[in-house]
Order: sequence, then structure tokens, then C-alpha cells
Amino acid sequence: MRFAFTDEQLAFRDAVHDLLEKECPPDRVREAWTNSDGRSGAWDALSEMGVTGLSHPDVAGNLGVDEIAVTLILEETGRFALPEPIVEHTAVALPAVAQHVPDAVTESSLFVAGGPLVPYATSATALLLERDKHLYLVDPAAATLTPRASVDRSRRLSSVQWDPSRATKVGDVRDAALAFDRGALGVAAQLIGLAQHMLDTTVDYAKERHQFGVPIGSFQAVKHHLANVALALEFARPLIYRAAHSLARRDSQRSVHVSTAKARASEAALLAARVALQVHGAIGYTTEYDLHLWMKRAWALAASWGDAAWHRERVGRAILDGETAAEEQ
Amino acid sequence: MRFAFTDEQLAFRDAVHDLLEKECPPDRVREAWTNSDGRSGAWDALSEMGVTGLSHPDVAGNLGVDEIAVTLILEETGRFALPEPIVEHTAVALPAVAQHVPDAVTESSLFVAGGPLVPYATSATALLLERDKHLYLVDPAAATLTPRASVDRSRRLSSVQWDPSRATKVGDVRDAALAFDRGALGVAAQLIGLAQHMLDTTVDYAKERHQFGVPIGSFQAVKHHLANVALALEFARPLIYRAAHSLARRDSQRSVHVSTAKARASEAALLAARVALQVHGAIGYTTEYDLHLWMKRAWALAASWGDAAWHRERVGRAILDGETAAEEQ
Amino acid sequence: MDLTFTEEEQAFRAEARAWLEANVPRPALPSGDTREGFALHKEWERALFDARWAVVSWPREYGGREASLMEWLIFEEEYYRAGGPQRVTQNGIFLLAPTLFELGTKEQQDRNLPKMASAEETWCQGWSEPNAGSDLAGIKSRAVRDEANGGWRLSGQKTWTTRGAFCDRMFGVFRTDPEAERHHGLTYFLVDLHADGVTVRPVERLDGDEGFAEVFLEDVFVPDRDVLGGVHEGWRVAMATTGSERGLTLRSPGRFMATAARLIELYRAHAGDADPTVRDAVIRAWIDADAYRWQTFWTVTRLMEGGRTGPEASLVKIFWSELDVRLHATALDLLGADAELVDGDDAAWMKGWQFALSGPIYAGTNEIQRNVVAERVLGLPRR
Amino acid sequence: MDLTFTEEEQAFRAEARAWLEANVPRPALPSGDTREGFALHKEWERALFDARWAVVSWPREYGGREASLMEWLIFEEEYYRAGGPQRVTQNGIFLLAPTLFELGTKEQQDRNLPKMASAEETWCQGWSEPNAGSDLAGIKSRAVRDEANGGWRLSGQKTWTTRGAFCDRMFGVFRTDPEAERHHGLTYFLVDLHADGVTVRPVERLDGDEGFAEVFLEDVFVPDRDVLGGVHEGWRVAMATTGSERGLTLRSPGRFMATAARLIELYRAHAGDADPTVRDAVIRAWIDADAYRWQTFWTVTRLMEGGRTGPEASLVKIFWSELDVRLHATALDLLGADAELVDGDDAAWMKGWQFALSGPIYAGTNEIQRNVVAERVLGLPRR
Repeated sequence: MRFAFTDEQLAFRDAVHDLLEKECPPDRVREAWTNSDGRSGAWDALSEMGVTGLSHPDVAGNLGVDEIAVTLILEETGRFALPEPIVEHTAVALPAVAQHVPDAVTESSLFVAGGPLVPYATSATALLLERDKHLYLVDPAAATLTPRASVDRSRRLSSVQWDPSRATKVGDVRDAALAFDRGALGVAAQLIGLAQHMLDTTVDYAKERHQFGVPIGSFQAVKHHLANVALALEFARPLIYRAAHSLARRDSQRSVHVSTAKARASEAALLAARVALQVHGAIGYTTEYDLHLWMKRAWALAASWGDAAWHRERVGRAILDGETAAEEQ
Repeated sequence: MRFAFTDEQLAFRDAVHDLLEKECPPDRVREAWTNSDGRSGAWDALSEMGVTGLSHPDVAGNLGVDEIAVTLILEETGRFALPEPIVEHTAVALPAVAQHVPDAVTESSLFVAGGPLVPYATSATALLLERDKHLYLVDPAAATLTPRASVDRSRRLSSVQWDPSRATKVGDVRDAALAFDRGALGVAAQLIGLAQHMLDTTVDYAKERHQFGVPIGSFQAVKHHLANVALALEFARPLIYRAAHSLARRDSQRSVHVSTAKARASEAALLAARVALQVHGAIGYTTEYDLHLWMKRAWALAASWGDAAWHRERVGRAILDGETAAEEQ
Repeated sequence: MDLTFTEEEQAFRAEARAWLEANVPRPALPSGDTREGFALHKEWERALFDARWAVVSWPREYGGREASLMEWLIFEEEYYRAGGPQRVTQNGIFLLAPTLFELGTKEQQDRNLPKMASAEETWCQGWSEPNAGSDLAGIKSRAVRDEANGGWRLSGQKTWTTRGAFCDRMFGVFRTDPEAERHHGLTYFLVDLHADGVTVRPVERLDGDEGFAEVFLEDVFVPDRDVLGGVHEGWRVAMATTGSERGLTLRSPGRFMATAARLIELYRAHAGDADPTVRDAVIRAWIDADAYRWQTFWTVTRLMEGGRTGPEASLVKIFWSELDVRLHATALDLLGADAELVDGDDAAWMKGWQFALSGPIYAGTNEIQRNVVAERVLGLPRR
Repeated sequence: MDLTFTEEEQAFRAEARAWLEANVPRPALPSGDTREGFALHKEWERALFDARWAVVSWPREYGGREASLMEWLIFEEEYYRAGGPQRVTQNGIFLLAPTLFELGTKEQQDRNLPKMASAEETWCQGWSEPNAGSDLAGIKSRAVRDEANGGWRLSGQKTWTTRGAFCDRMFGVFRTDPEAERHHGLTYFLVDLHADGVTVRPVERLDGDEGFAEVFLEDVFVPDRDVLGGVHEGWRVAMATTGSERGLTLRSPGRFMATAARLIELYRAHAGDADPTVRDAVIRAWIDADAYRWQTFWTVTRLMEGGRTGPEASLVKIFWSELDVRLHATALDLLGADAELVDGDDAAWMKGWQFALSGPIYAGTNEIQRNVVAERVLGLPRR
């Protein structure tokens, strides 16, 4: 039992951090709200660094990269509120497509996934979609994309209408389940990053902002609000990493582990957003201040790929109703 | 619309308060834990004052007393943690028995009600019991009473085994429903009184107890704990009184109103107990201190006559599933 | 105790219901916190005023019906039940007017109240400043005596001024005694936002509406007749208004009852796939709205019999603001992955959620309110 | 990252499981917080010691197995899984022993540790005083130098001393410098409770057990060899122990995993009439116990690779204590009207609930712990 990342994994995470600090500062996130595709412009740099293709079986095989390393990177993209389909492409679609239709992967491939609302579908070269628990790889031109507006305006959503066909089918029940778990864990990791950023910036604000002649962070009520966020994160983060390990090892309990992770990550991020806004007060309530960019992303991701209640109930079916075997100790 | 008690109702409540202050101080509650019948000895004084028989239709008719006045009195008995079957006798059984079998009521009658656990059954002259939504008045000698131990040792519980018969049947479906609602509202009123007492004594303690050179009540965390209890009470108490009015007027929505009252009263009392203990710290954790007498009564009553979740679900069946008509505005 | 409405009250309710059903705009107006929406809302307010529904509790001479508090509550229930538009006049009607009635001169009342009621003049609130939020006594904007012109010259900055970009006038406190500190030496002014020296910068709120404004004042002349209450007595005057803001007048139960009713509709539409815990949350929210209603009737009975509201108003502010958050959070849970959408049929919930989040912050944060409850209702020691 | 257990760890687990299954007393012992129960628990502790399971992480010379932290966690999981009795030796083993290992002399270790491990001498904690609870630095009990006899004379009162009425020895801090204030001038003593001048009064706890005691000391002689750490350095010495108390050692995940497993059994027995919200609460509690387990593995990996625990221990204390309250509250909800019973099959839940309620109070209230998190983990300013 060794529950920690390797030095290589941490070093790569730090390198991604440095890249995002440069390529995805808050202004870029803000620009993505109003630009044409809702994206940061950091995708190419990430690709060049090997981040977006990290989950390709060839790369993964060579470098020994697995869901554990990807999860750590996705947490970092959450911290920067990176507006890109990196969960959809890198965590979900690329490994599935590369495994089942390797020829469909080119240098310029951009896959998205999800449903019924698919983010960034209009930017994508292909859509990985599920129907009746099977996976299909669909040409955007063969589907009807109807744009929908998210509270997070960088998330360019489409509702997708399409017809499944034998020719576009690329995965079975097991593949579809794996794709879903990868998506749920991917956004769980991003939620942890988003929450950590909101906690950090709110702590900073509470140290600086004075009322009644003292920093507001010296009030016990503010302290306890922020301590509760730290608590939620402390006991969510290990569940994310454990689920990543279970996915990487194809543990038979992986879906339960992903669900505990997504449930607690969603709760932690929603709490972090709530506390961040309350501690900031009116300044946090304006779109001129950056907080709302993180907060709205957290709201959107907490409800996507199954919200906390849905995932808890999935855990319940396993542990209470015995729908899958109970975990071995 | 006038949502307030009459001066007469308040004056009677105050008189009961004065009586209980004399006849049921905390030491009497404590003695009831170890004496033979679990009772305070205040029953006779309450009877003499007309409190225990207040709900007899003859009295009620003469004095214009109804569930509203009774509820206010029961709240007061909760404040003093009166260990007596006053809900069972006065709120539930007496009005039902006096209406259906008036001859069964004598000066020495002591009725109890409930089920499957019945408090003070061993002290009672008759038991009002429900089976298949009908009411029966059962001689204790004709039933098998098995004593059970409550965490509140003044509550002498019995599980009762008995056989219904045509001869002992005293009420139909409607009577049984009314009896249940009266019981639920009665303990709801007591829970409010219990909670108010726990709040008051904890506020007093927080003013007196010093740590770090200041009263602990000056810490914002303690303030907010206690403010939350005040909040719960402020928004539970009117629901109790509204439900009493609905019972008195046989409002068609009375069961929904009783359930909102019992749900919020149970929650408020459990919160009050939790906060009272936390603010008191270790001193509240000993049986030498009085708090535990109130706290354990609150735990017991919060779960009796339907707990908060049960009553919320009864409300839900009415407002969500339309099992009864929605409230008229 | 008699919880039935009197015949008069029932007649009043019927009249209000009939008028509102016939007149509430369909489809709903755009947000009143945008420039276009604000203009449409002023028209609506004018229609309300013409039918004497704008300020039902006011004296007849100012456009009211001299309705009782209970009737006012009934009107509010009907207003929200009918889906009536937000009240863009509310800061004037509910925050300034009570102060004008209590402390204004007859001349000030006559000059301001009718135009306020008819929305001919719209009012915003100038309380907060960049360094005076929860700590209102930290106000730095100042007023200097202009004896020659019989008035004052105001300078400084106000912020988080709701609908400040669209309103005509602003009420707020300014420091008139530069030597005094904290809550001393402040004066309550009624300021014309069209006067020379006023610059208003709209600020976008969480939901994207420009519902906030920053108001910059540079040597703005305000005549003596627009001083409300005594010079240097602004704190006392202002507290009268924040009492109203926190208390009964701004958040009548009708609003939350209407939201709870919409939530139940949403639940029924999603009952098939709703999680059981969400069902319980819907029930809780409905019970809470009901509790709020009956706590209000309880309080109003006391007030109608001569009682006063005091610091218990803080309990009310905590309760409604957190109830509003729960109502909307539950709706978003019901919507699941669709909750993030701000187009389509259910988008009002996400907008309402963002609005609800302001409740625990404005008019005194709920942290401050809990302090008030602890110290002034329960009597716990200040630090 | 490798979340499988090594072969050694698996072998260790198997050995522990086999021994515990064969030896854990059936039926369960009566509460160790009563005089009769305490005697039976001492016999159990002796059996544990004889099989080298009493102090698995200690050196062999003191009765341990030099187990790694991970093995210790495994042992704890197996201990609770098997329904092993509460550890009446825990205050000595988990609170005093780490301090003795870190700051005690070899002589002190040799003299105290083996008897502690075998329960020949049982230890209680003498921290709190009537006016020093959360504010531990408010200690007033004092020790006066007795040069002639080479030791100190202790006087004062300690309170809330768990199992104080049954234990042989007490560790605690006393004021040795009467001039010094707060956390200065304190010294850490090991006190013989059978010595002259000691009076112990049992105090009944919430659940009816006499699990607390008041300890009155009147001119009690303690020799120099029973001073732990330096004279006047008691605060620093004591903080080492409260660090352990808050942190890893006292509340291993095994306990909460076992409770969660029992809760699931209870749910299954009541699933027919269980409210849907209670189902969700059961799931939440199980997830939380799981989260606690994995946060512990995360921390233990860090410690085994040379890391240290710091103020994050406060997060752990908050989490386990509130988790324990939730686990038991959920069980009582499942039991409904039967929850109040303290006889019958399910009575352990009401007893466990009362015990759980002490968690957020002792070893530093959770209010204090949240301050520690805010100030020392997050870096927010002290007042």
C-alpha cells in the first residue's frame, strides 16, 4: 500500500501548472465567455506538451501513464478553470477511440463526449455518444447540433440529435460504462481544483479585506466557514485519487469508487462556491470580479456526469442492495 | 385573522407555570427517574387546578376551552419536563373516552395512549389503544404489559399485547386519526417547551462560564449556535399554534398542519439539545447536571408519535401526491 | 385566535386577485434590472398606481388604500400568486418611505411620496461604500456646508447601488462632521442623480444584469430641503430604514409561497426521475415557506395590537434569505444536468438561484444578523 | 501509487483476524467504564498483551511487534471488524506513551511502558480543571517543591478524568511556578492515584456509566523521577500528547468502518419501513467512513515517507467526531420510536449515540479545532 503520486507524476503536474499559469490566466477564461468558440487558446500549447494526448494508448504504454496521472492533471485544469474540452477529449473519448478505431485519431482530432448536452460539440472533429449503453463515434455533420446557453458562457453546449448506426458503433456496454466513469471522475478532479482555487482566493481576500477595523478573516464565523471548505476538500481529494487508481487497475468496484469521488467532489465544490461568495460579499457578486468564473463552472460540473445525489444512489445500490459485490477489505 | 392567544388563555398558562415551578422543579424530575412510578407527584395539584381534565367535553363546553388552550398548557409542561402522562391522558384519551363512553370517566381515571410503546401504562386505569385504525379502551388487567427501559428513565414504557374486541371498541377511523393528531401535536408542544428551556439555560450558562478570560457566550461560534436554535424555535412555534387551531376547528387540513408542526418541533428540539450539550461541554455530559433530563426527554418525544421524517412524508403525500386537497389560500 | 380572514379581508383579496389576473403582463416582462426592462417596469408601476395597487398601505392622499398590515400581506400573496413583476420601486416604497413617514416633514412627504408611488421618480439606496459594507459606520463620503446656497456639497463614492444606473434619485448617509467618527456626524440626504457632479457607472451582477451601480459624487449640491431628519443624525435615521429592510416589509411570505408552489409544479414534472432526497427537500421547502407565512401572521397580529418589531427582525431576515436559497437549490437539483441552462423553459430557476444568493449578503450579512440575534434577542455579551 | 496490501501486510492481517476471531469475548463485555466492566477489560488487555496484540507498533522489548503504521491501521480494522472491546488502556497507550517515547528517560520508559501495555497499571488523563476546559492554559492545580524528599507536593482538582475512578495512575500538568501565567511555569507529572492525599470521586456520564471522575489532590508527594520532560516545560510536553489525541492514533478508521457496516445491517433489517431520506443518510455515512479510511491511508503514506503531522490533525478530529455523530443519528432515525430504548437488541445504538456526542467536545472542542484549521492550516489572522 502506497497511496501517493510518483515524483514523475508530480513533476508533470507542476509543469502543466506552469504552462496554465502562462497560457490560461483568469483573463483568458474571461475572454472565452465572449469569443467565438468559448475556448482559451491554450489547447495547442497543451497538445505540444503532450497533455491532451496523454491518454492515447501508445503514449500511455510508452510512458506508463494511466488514469492516475490524467486525474492529477485534470485537477490542475480545474484550478485554472481551463475552458477546454479536456475531460471530454483526453479523459473520455481519446482512449476509447484510439482503442477501437485507431485510424480515426489524427493530429488534429478533437473529440467531445457527453449527452444529452455536449460541450464544445461545434469545435469537435467527432462526437463520442452513447445510446442504449453502447458507444458511437459520430461525425458532427451527421448530427443536428442545437446550441444551448450555459450559465458558464465559456461552456458552449449543444443538444445533439443523431441516429445510431452499425457503422458508427465503436464500443459495447463495458466501454460505455468505462467512458462514463472516466467522464465522472474527470469532472470530479476538476471540481476539486476549482474548489481549491476558490478556497485559496477567498482566504487571501479574508486576510486583506478589513471591516470594523480588523481583517474579516479574523471573525470566527468566517474562519469556520472556510475551515468547513478545507474539511470538505481534505476528505474528498483522496477519494478522487483512489477512484483513479481503481480505473487504472480496472478494479471491479471502480464504479462505486468513481461515484463516491464524484459525490464528494460535487459537494465540496458547491460548498466552496457558496462560502467563497458569502465571504466575499457584494464584490463576489459582480461579474467584474473573477470569482464568478470559477463558481459557475463549479455549478455546471457539479451537476454534469451525474450530480451528487445520483452518485450516492449508485453507491447505495451497491452497498445496500447488493447490486454488485461488496468491497473486499 | 387574529393569530394570538386570548388574555384568559395566557393567564391560565401563567397559573400553570407558577404551579409547575412549585410542584415540578428539576429535583422532582430527577426523582422520577428512580421512584416507583416515574411520576412527579404534581398530578393531583394539576387535577385540582383543572388542568388534567381541561379537555373533558363538559369542561371544554363550559369554559370554551379547546385544543388551542390545551396546546399552550402542554408547551408549559414541556418547559418543566413534567414527567406525567398529560399528553396521553389530557390531550389524547380523555376527550375521546368522555365523548364515546362517558361513564368510563371517573375522578380517579388515568388514561394513557400510544403504541406499540405506551408510557405510564402501569399507572393507568385504562389504555386507549389503536388497532387497524380503530380505537379501543382496554383494561390494563386484560392486557399483557412488558416493561421496557427508556433513555429517559422517568418514561416508564410498556409494550402492550392485547386482543381487540367489539366490547372495548370506542372509536372509528376518524376518531383514531383525531387521537393520533392530538398526540402528535401534544408532544410537539412539549418539544417546543423543552427546547425553549434548553435554549434559556444554555444562554445563561454561556453568559456565566468564562474561558480565555471572557464569557464563552461572547465567542461568535457560540453565538451562532444559539442564534440557530432561536431561529428554529421562532419558525416552529407558530406552526404548533396554527395546528392547534386547525384541530379545534376540525379543519380538513388538520393532519397536514399537525405534521408540519411535529416535524419542525422535533427538529427544533433535537437542535436545541445538540447545541445545549455542545455549548455546555463536559458539564452537560454528566447526569449530575440537569440538562440531560431535558435532552433525553427531547430525544424520546422527537421520535414518538411519528418522527420528523415520517411527518414530512405525510405532508408530502398531501402536497405532492394530492392525497388530500391542497390548502386553500 | 381566529385564523379565518374577515369578510373585508376576503373582499380585498378577491378584488386584488381579479385585477391582477386581468392586468399582470403576459408574457412576463424582461428583467427590471436592465435598461430596457426598467422602462417597461415603470409603465407597469404606473398602471399599478393608477389602480391604487402600488402602495396599498399608504394614505389615500398619496395613492394608497390605507390597507391594514393584514391586507397588505394579502395583497402581496395575490401579487406573487399572479406572477406579478418584480417591484423596481421597492427601495423607495419599502425602505425610504417608512423613514419619510416617520421622520420627514410634511413638505418632504408631499413632494416625494406621490412621485415615488407612481414611479415618476425612482429611488435607489446609497448605503455601501468600497470600505463600508457590513461595517456601515465606516462611511467616508462627505458633505460640506454651502451656506451661501443653503445646502450641502457631497463628494465620495457609493457602491452596490441596486438599479442605480436607471434611477432618478438616491437616499443615503454622508459624513457632515469630519471630526466625528463611526456612526456620529452623519446626515441622511436625498440626492438627485441627474445633478451636476454625479457619475453613475453600471456594474454587472452575477446573473449578467447591470443591476448594480457605482455612484461617484464630486461636489454635488443638495439643498437643505433634501436633508431627512436632523443634521448629524443620519445614523439614527438610517437605522429606521434598515429596520424595515430587515423586517417585515421587504420580503412578504407571498413571494416564497409562490416559489414553493412553482417548485411543487417542477417536482411533479420531474417526479419520475427525481431522487428521493430531492422529494424530501421539496417538502421541507414547502413547510418552511408555510412556517414563514404563519410566523408573519403571528408577528402582524402583534403589531396590529400595538406591538413593535425589534431585533427579532434579524431572525426574519436570516430565515427568508436562507429559505430562498434552499428553494432554488432544490429546484436546480430537480433539473439535474439541465440546471446550468440559461435559455429554455426552466432558465428562471438559475436566474432565481443567482438572485437568491444575494439574500444572505445584502441588508446586513447573515453573519451580522446572527450576532444581532445572539446579542440583542438572547442577550449574549458583545465581545 | 499502489493500493494493494503487500504480502507481509496481508499475512499480518490474516494473523490478526484469526487470533481475534478466536479470542474476542462473546458475548461482549459489559462497559469498561463501570467498576465491574473495568476489571473484565483488564483481563482482556492482559490476554491481548500476552499475544503481543496490545501495542503492535511498540518495540518488542515493551511487548510490541514493531509494526509499521500501515500494519497498525490494519490491526485496528481487524480489531473493530471482530467487534473487539473498547480499549480501557487507550489513554495510556495512545496519549501518554507517545510522549514517553519522545521525551521520557530510558528509566521512565522501562518502568512504565511494560506495565502500561499489560494493564498492570492503568492510566488516566488529568488535563481539565473546573475552570480550565477548552482553555487548558487556565490550569490552577499547583505543585510545590519538596527539596527534602526530592520531589513535589501537588494540590488542586482535576475533572472529567475518564475512568479516573478505576485507574492506578494519572498524567497531567500542574503549575510549578506560581509567578508564571497561562502556559508558562507548568510541569508534566506522573501521579500515583493510590498515594496519600488523593481522593477520587466518580461522576456519572450521560449514558449512566461512572466513566468520569473528579480527582482531588491535597499535598500529594510525587518524586522527581515522575516528572516527564523538564520542570516548567509542561505545556510543550502536553502539546505533544494533545497532538496525538487529535491526530491519527486515537481514532483509526476501523472503528467507523465497523460502525458503518453495522449501520448497513440495521438498514437492511429496516429497509421495508425506512424513509427514503434515511437511506441517503446511510449511504452518506458509509461514504464518509470510506473517505476517512482513504484520507488516513493518504496521511500514513506521507508519514511513512518521512512527513510530519501538524495542524491538519484538527481536520481529522473534526471529521471523525462529526462522522460518529452522524452514523449514530442515522441509526436512531432507522429505529424510529424504538430509538429511545436502552434495553433490547438495538440498545447499543443509543449508548453509542451518547458516547458519540462527547466526540465534538473532548480533546479540544470542534469550535477550537475549526479555529486551529483556520489559523494554522489556512493562515487566517488570530483575533
